Amino acid sequence: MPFAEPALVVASILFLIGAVGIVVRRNLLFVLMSLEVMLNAAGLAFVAASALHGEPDGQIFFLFILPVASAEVAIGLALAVLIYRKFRTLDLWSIADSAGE
Amino acid sequence: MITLDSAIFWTSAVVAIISTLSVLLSRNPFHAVLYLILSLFGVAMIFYTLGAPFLAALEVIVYAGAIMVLFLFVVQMLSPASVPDSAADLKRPSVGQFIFPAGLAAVLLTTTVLALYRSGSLASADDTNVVSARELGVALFKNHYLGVELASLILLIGMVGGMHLGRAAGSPDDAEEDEKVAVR
Amino acid sequence: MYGPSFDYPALWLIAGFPAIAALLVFIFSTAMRPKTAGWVATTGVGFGFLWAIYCFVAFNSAAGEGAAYLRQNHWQWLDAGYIQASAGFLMDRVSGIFSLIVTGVGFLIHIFSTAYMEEEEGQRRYFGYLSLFVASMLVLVLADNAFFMFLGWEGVGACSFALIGHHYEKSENVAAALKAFFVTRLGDVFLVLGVLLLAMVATVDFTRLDAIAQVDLGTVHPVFGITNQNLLFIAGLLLLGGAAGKSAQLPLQTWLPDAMAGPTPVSALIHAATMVTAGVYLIARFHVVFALSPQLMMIVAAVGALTALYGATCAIVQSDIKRILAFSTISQIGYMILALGVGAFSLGLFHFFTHAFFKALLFLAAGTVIHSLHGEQNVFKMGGLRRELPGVFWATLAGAVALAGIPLTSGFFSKDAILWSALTTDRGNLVLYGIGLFTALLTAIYSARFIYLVFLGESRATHHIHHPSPRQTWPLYILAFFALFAGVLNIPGLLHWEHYFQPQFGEWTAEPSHVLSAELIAALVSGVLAIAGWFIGAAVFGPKKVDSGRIIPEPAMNPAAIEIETPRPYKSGAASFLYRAWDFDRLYNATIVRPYKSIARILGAVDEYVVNGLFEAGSVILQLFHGFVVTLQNARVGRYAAVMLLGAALIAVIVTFFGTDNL
Amino acid sequence: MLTLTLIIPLAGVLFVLLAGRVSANGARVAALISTVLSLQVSYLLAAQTRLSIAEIDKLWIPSFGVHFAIRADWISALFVLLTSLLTVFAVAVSWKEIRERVTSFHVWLLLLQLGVTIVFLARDLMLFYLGWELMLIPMLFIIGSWGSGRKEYSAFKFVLFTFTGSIFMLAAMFYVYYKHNVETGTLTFHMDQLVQTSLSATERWWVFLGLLIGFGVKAPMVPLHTWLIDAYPNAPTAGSLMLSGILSKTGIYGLIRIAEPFGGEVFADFQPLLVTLAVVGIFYGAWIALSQRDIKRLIAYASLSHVSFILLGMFVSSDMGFRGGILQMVNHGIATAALFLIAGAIEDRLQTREFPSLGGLWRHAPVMGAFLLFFAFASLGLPGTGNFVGELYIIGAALQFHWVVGALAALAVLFAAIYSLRLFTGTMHGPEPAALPAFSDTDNRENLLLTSMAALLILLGFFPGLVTSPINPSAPPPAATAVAAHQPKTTSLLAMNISSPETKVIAAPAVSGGVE
Amino acid sequence: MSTWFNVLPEAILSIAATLLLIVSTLASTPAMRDLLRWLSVFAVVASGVALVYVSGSFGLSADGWLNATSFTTAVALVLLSLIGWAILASPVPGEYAGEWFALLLFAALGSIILARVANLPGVFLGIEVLSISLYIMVAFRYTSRNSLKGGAMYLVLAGVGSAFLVFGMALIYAMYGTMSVPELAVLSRSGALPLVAALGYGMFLVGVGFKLAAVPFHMWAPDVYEAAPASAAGVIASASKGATIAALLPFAFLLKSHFLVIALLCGASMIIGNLLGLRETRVKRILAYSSIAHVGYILLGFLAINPETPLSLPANINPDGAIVFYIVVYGLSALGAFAVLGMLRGDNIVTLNDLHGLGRTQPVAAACMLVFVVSLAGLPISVGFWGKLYLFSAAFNAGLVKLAILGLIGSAIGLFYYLRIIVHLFMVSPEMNPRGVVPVTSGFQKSVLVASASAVVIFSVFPDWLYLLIRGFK
Repeated sequence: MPFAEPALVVASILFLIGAVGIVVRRNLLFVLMSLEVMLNAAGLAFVAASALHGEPDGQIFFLFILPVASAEVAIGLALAVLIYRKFRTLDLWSIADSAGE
Repeated sequence: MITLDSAIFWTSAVVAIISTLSVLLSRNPFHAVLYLILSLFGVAMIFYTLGAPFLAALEVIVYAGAIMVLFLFVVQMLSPASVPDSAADLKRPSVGQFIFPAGLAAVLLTTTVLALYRSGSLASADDTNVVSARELGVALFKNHYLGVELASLILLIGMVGGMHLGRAAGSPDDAEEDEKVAVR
Repeated sequence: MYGPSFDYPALWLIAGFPAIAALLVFIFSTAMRPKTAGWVATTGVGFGFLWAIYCFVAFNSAAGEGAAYLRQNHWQWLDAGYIQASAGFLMDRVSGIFSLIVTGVGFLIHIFSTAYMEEEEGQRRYFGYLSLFVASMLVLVLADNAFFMFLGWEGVGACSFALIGHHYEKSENVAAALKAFFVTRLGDVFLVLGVLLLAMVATVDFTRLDAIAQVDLGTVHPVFGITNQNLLFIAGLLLLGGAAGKSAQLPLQTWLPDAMAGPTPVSALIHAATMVTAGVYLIARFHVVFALSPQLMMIVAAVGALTALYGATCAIVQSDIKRILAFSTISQIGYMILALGVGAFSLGLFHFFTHAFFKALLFLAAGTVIHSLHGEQNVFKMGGLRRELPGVFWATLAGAVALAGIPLTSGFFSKDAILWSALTTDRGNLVLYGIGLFTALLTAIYSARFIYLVFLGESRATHHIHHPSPRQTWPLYILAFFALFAGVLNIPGLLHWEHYFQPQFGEWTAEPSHVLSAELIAALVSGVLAIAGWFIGAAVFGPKKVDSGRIIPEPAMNPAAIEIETPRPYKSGAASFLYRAWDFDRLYNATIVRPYKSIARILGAVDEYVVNGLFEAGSVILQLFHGFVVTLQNARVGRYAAVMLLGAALIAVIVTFFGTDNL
Repeated sequence: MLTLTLIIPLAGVLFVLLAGRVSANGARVAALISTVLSLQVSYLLAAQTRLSIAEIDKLWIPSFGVHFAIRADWISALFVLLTSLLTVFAVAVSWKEIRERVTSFHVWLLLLQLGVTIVFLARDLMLFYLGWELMLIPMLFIIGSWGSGRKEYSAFKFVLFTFTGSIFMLAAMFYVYYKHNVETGTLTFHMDQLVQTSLSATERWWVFLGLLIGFGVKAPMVPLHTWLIDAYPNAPTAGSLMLSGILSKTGIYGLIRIAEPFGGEVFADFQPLLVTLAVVGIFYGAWIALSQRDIKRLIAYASLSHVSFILLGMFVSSDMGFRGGILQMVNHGIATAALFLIAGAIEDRLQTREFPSLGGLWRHAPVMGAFLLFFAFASLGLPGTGNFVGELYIIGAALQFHWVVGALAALAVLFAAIYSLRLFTGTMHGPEPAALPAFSDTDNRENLLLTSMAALLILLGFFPGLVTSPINPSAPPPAATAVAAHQPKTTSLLAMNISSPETKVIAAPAVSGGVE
Repeated sequence: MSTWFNVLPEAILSIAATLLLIVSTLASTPAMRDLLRWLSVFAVVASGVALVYVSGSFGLSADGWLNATSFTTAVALVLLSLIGWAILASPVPGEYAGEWFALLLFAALGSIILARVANLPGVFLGIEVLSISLYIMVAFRYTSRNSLKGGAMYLVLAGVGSAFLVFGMALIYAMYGTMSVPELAVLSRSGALPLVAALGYGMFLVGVGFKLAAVPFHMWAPDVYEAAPASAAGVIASASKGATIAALLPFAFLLKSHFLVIALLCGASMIIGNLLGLRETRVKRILAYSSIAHVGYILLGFLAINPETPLSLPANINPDGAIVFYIVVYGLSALGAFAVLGMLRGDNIVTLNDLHGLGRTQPVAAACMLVFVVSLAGLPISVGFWGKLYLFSAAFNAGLVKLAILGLIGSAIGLFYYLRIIVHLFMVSPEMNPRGVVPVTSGFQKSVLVASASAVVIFSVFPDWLYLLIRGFK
């Protein structure tokens, strides 16, 4: 059953929701989550694409996305913790406006 | 005609989209994480309908199971509960903030949909053939060993990063940290 | 072969001696004692004089063998296209006379200066420029082509600038010097253009000027698209302009009265020997060009006559002793130009010859007077000097009568001959003659006025008298002698002078009628007129006519605007008008000087704010753009992501709607 | 000879750096030695080029076809000579004026000389361009670090203007290069090949325009001159000396040696515009100069006027004008240098350049006054100085071009008189300003410099042939055959045939004639 | 010999990096840390040798992941040498030097993969290896708030970028069902591009554009450059850009379909990049803006590539060669400039005022800076000028006159801020320096600087030598 194209549409919808989230949310945690959503949506797109062609390559690509996503999250969250320590907030705007050093 | 698969697909798609939206809109990180987990479940179901059961499992285990839990830990650690929901960064973004990005997103979406359906040149397999874990493994390790290596390296780098940045958690004293991490 | 030899001495030395002297003075100026400087300069000019005599004699002997000129051509100086000029010297009748006068009178003036300048500051500078002045004048008159002549021509201007501004501490002197230089420079512009035109059409080699007569007047000149005739006419006008500039003829005469700012001997040099006569020399030199076109001669004559009248009218009311003489110079030069204009070239030179003596004499005398009165220049504050300075008085009297043209003085012969030609040559006419006569009358009047106010009557002077040294008086006596008797060279009937110049001006001279009776009558008329004028002057300004109460203020010069700003010194407006030299200065200031300055200021502002502003504006615009693009850079992840999203959307739109296989 | 003119400055740089380690004076002496050496060399070079062209041509950057091609015909050699001469002057005037970071100053100065020399010698467009840009950085430093007033601003303005202009120039050069490559398939920047490129009229039009802008900025040609008004006054004396004396000449040199050959026939289309601009420039500069309060600004505008005069001579496209222009370039180089030297000396003594606080200096400094008077007369074109000859030629050529142009050019001489004497009387004449500090006359060093400059001007005034006679009548010379044709069979610059009068004296002809 | 062998260079780097991590725990004294530096340099050299060794011996290898033509080898070697230079020049007094060098090695690994990779996941993974190690390097000095700021920003935005990259790849894959670049090239050249693929490539370009910091994906550059340690910033500017370009080169076939898009990126970068720098007072940001502009120039060269012919390094005006040449030129200059800044101050923010009087207190460093800046500005006769000339003439030959003119205008604007750096370096007295900078430079770093500066000078006089050098890699 041809779910591939609808799946691609769904993927792009998720992807864009993630993008919008990154634009509009100020809290670092939320931004990271949106990032996850985007990567995940990209993965979904790949799986759908592989479903189109009925071969495993797309799914394999998803397997490559996974570690990337987790690595990014690991570093991102570590940064979040540090930033919270230094700035007492996760608000990216106020962080941006606050002085360096 | 509505088959079981299509029902599953559409419901899970709707679930995924709505829950992702509510991640975007929620004000409490806890809820956000939970919504995200929900949307991941939805995506996993879609994987299933797309004939990638193994990936569906991975999605649940790795994403929902590992990454999101990591999120939860951090959320708890930073305990934004102490922070009132009314904190500037947790407020739900106003509609005005949405207009511009949402507009752009709409543009992108329309172009994508146009591309997908106008050209219709996509070769769609009439029937989804399920890729078993075995085939996947074979393909992965036969053709893409380099990718696997790189992926593992990426995880290693991530680990290094986590460790390095995590060090800070230990030491309250910045001064001595400073010259430890000194680099120009 | 005629190299510089005993027979044909090196001409360049005539100018060379003064030049070398000047060079010595300049180079060792700091080492030299002022006195020494004076003597070095004087010696240089003296040698120049002797050498000039030697050369002149040598030339005459050659002329006896039928040669028209001596020429020594040293090297090719200018060599480009039609500008071909050698650095060469030429001695013929005209330049011979001129070089004699320049060196001779110059020598006397130098001697005079050694005494006159004794107490002054900056003697070295003074003498250096003085003999350089003489040297340049000699180059002017001895050059063998117009371009080389121009070297001397400009050198004269430069030295006059330095000398007029000798007392540079006072702004008005500086202003006067600048005025002299600029006005004459304007003339030089015309001269350059004229010379270039001539060079383009024919030649400016003085030995080949007859070639100008051979030019086919009918043909159209390729460059200018007008016939050679008109071209030569224009060239002549331009030359006249140059002459007017240097010789202080209308309308470029305004600089001369102010040139009084310099020390008096300088004025003597400028007026008698060197600078102002350059114009006369120029026209005499290029007589061919002028003689070719009657209209041109007419214009020249008119300029001369009018200037003569102008100078006389102004001189008659002046109060400053030197201004009187200055205006008289203008007037007398006018006579010379008139003479040239009516085609009596040799007579023009003759008047130059005589004038040189009596004018130098008068100026030096004036200098002595001023000197002895400690710088007093207002004739109404003098008087009765006859008792104090008898020698000076008699000498001055000689000069004055010569200037007035009292019969049997040199001035009489020269002036009368000019008037006669103005009447009888085919170029002359009654109007010119009339003007000349009237001017002669005025001349006599102000000469008398000069004598009476300065020397006769009771003393109105406040200072005690400072007696001149023999070095000041002897030159006066010598000059007085010539002033009285130089006329014999051209006694009507004998006319050595005119015959002497016959080969030079030859066919170009417009012959006056030589009916002796008529000529004698004319001479009688002018003589009587002169005497009458003298008596009128005596009657008006004679003893007990001028009370010390009625004193005319001396002109106060306003350095900012180079013009005479005086209250109306006389009750009659006309007199004041004449006193202010017909208000030429005001006219020029209003029409030329002030507009020029204001335009300069405006242009300056334009360059500052408009032209430069354009480029500044460019940078401002760039910075505006910068500000525009940089405002987005506010470290906010959300906004950055939004821009990325925008880019992505743009790309998507382009790809989708502008086609993919574009370009 | 040829390579030495380039090597000596380079070696000089190292020499100065080493000597600078010893002492400041060491650097000065080293710089002086190297400049005097290159003066000697370029003198010999010039003497040689009176007979034959010196040339070197090596492939330098094959991948671009950039040649190390330098050629010295008379004109190039002349300007190289002028360059090295003025560099000697520059070192000498900086002797006391430059007190800090002496070493680097002289290093930059020598680099500047190198760049200019390359420009005057290069026969390869890219090499020319490199030399052209090589002048930028040194000048930036010389103005920016040792200047006065708004020095950084001026330095910036200079560099940005020149660089922007040179971009147009480069674009034009590159286009020809490209076309030549398309035509012949060979990559070369060598002029002799590139001039043979066949370009359509419109192409030539654009190429010429690009080159014109590039060179016009440097010259400078009105209205591209505004950098000059800041750069000249605010540079140190040596800087303004080099700027006005040489760098402006590079622009003109480029116009006659590069722009005109490439412009070819389209030059005729530009000629009216260019002549107009030149005339406008003459009066513009002369007029504004009068309204200046700052003596150096006055000199700057005067220099603008003179440069426009030179350009006029170049643009009327006649042999006479060309000779006048070349001669005038030399004269202007020397005269303006001298004026800047004196102005710098005054500023150095009084710390001011404004007329209101100047005047009556002659009493204190008669010698300086005499020199200033001389050079003022020189700059107003008094006969006896080379300037007169140059201007006379140019006026004569302009008169042949069109009588109006000629008349205006002649009138400009009057204007020149006005501002020049304003400069002199404003400083030396008139009453002294209140509170004039002790003012010392020129010292021996300055006297020596000024005397030599004056001597040069007078020499050129009486023997202009020294400069002009070797110029090939077919001016401006197409590079290849430049100056190959001229006669003098001696290798001394002073080979004017100044013959004693005897040679010119011939037997007295008939009565009409005269004894010659 | 199995095609496994072709992975040797990457293998060497990754093993060396892992070893380094282990050894670094033992390295306690500065001396031993210097040992680590040399170890990593050795690793780089070794993998370079390996590269040369395996070059050309295989076509596509590692099952279509890598290829080893002489061109890719040359590019990879260029990138390696840049990072090797960074390792030599980066001053790491701190205790965690081992990690730093390890991260640099990982970055090197990512770069050479990008230089050699031949399929989509390879591109993705290479970019990730590179950028994840860069995140950590940017935030390495976690005690400074600035680093954290910049690190977080870089992480998030780079994540977005790679998300776009992947999504684009997904669409491409959905269209063609293959991930091998050569096959894609063949498929895409045949006829007009279907919309899906076009869109996919578009998003792919978004991701690449982000890594390149091409306008409009440039916003992050100034903040991140400023936050990062100078040497990290140098690597971001030089090696990571070069690697991304290298990854883009095989996609030259896009020029047929996406010319307009790339042209826009190029033009905008050249103009806006230079405009942004115009009045900036913080030096690192200035360099960031200049890097944006330089990406524009490089893209100009990329646009000039003829999609039909294979990549090569011929002698004359040729876009591919010009791009590689420029990567070297720009990389050298940028690394050098950042290295000077790195010596200048401990903290991140260096304003123009901090440069005051450097010309007198630290003539050597200042002179080097002068060389680098002049080369960046592309003033003759610097090697930067030659590089630009190569690029522009290539573009001109390809008929991109308008863009070339735009580039000229851009560089004219750019000259302004480069000049400002020079002026502040040399023409202001040390007293004017607000923070009284006394630069701390070890003799070693100084010598490295001088070496690279003199390299720049030499290549400026004889640009062909650099060319021969690059082509010599085979």
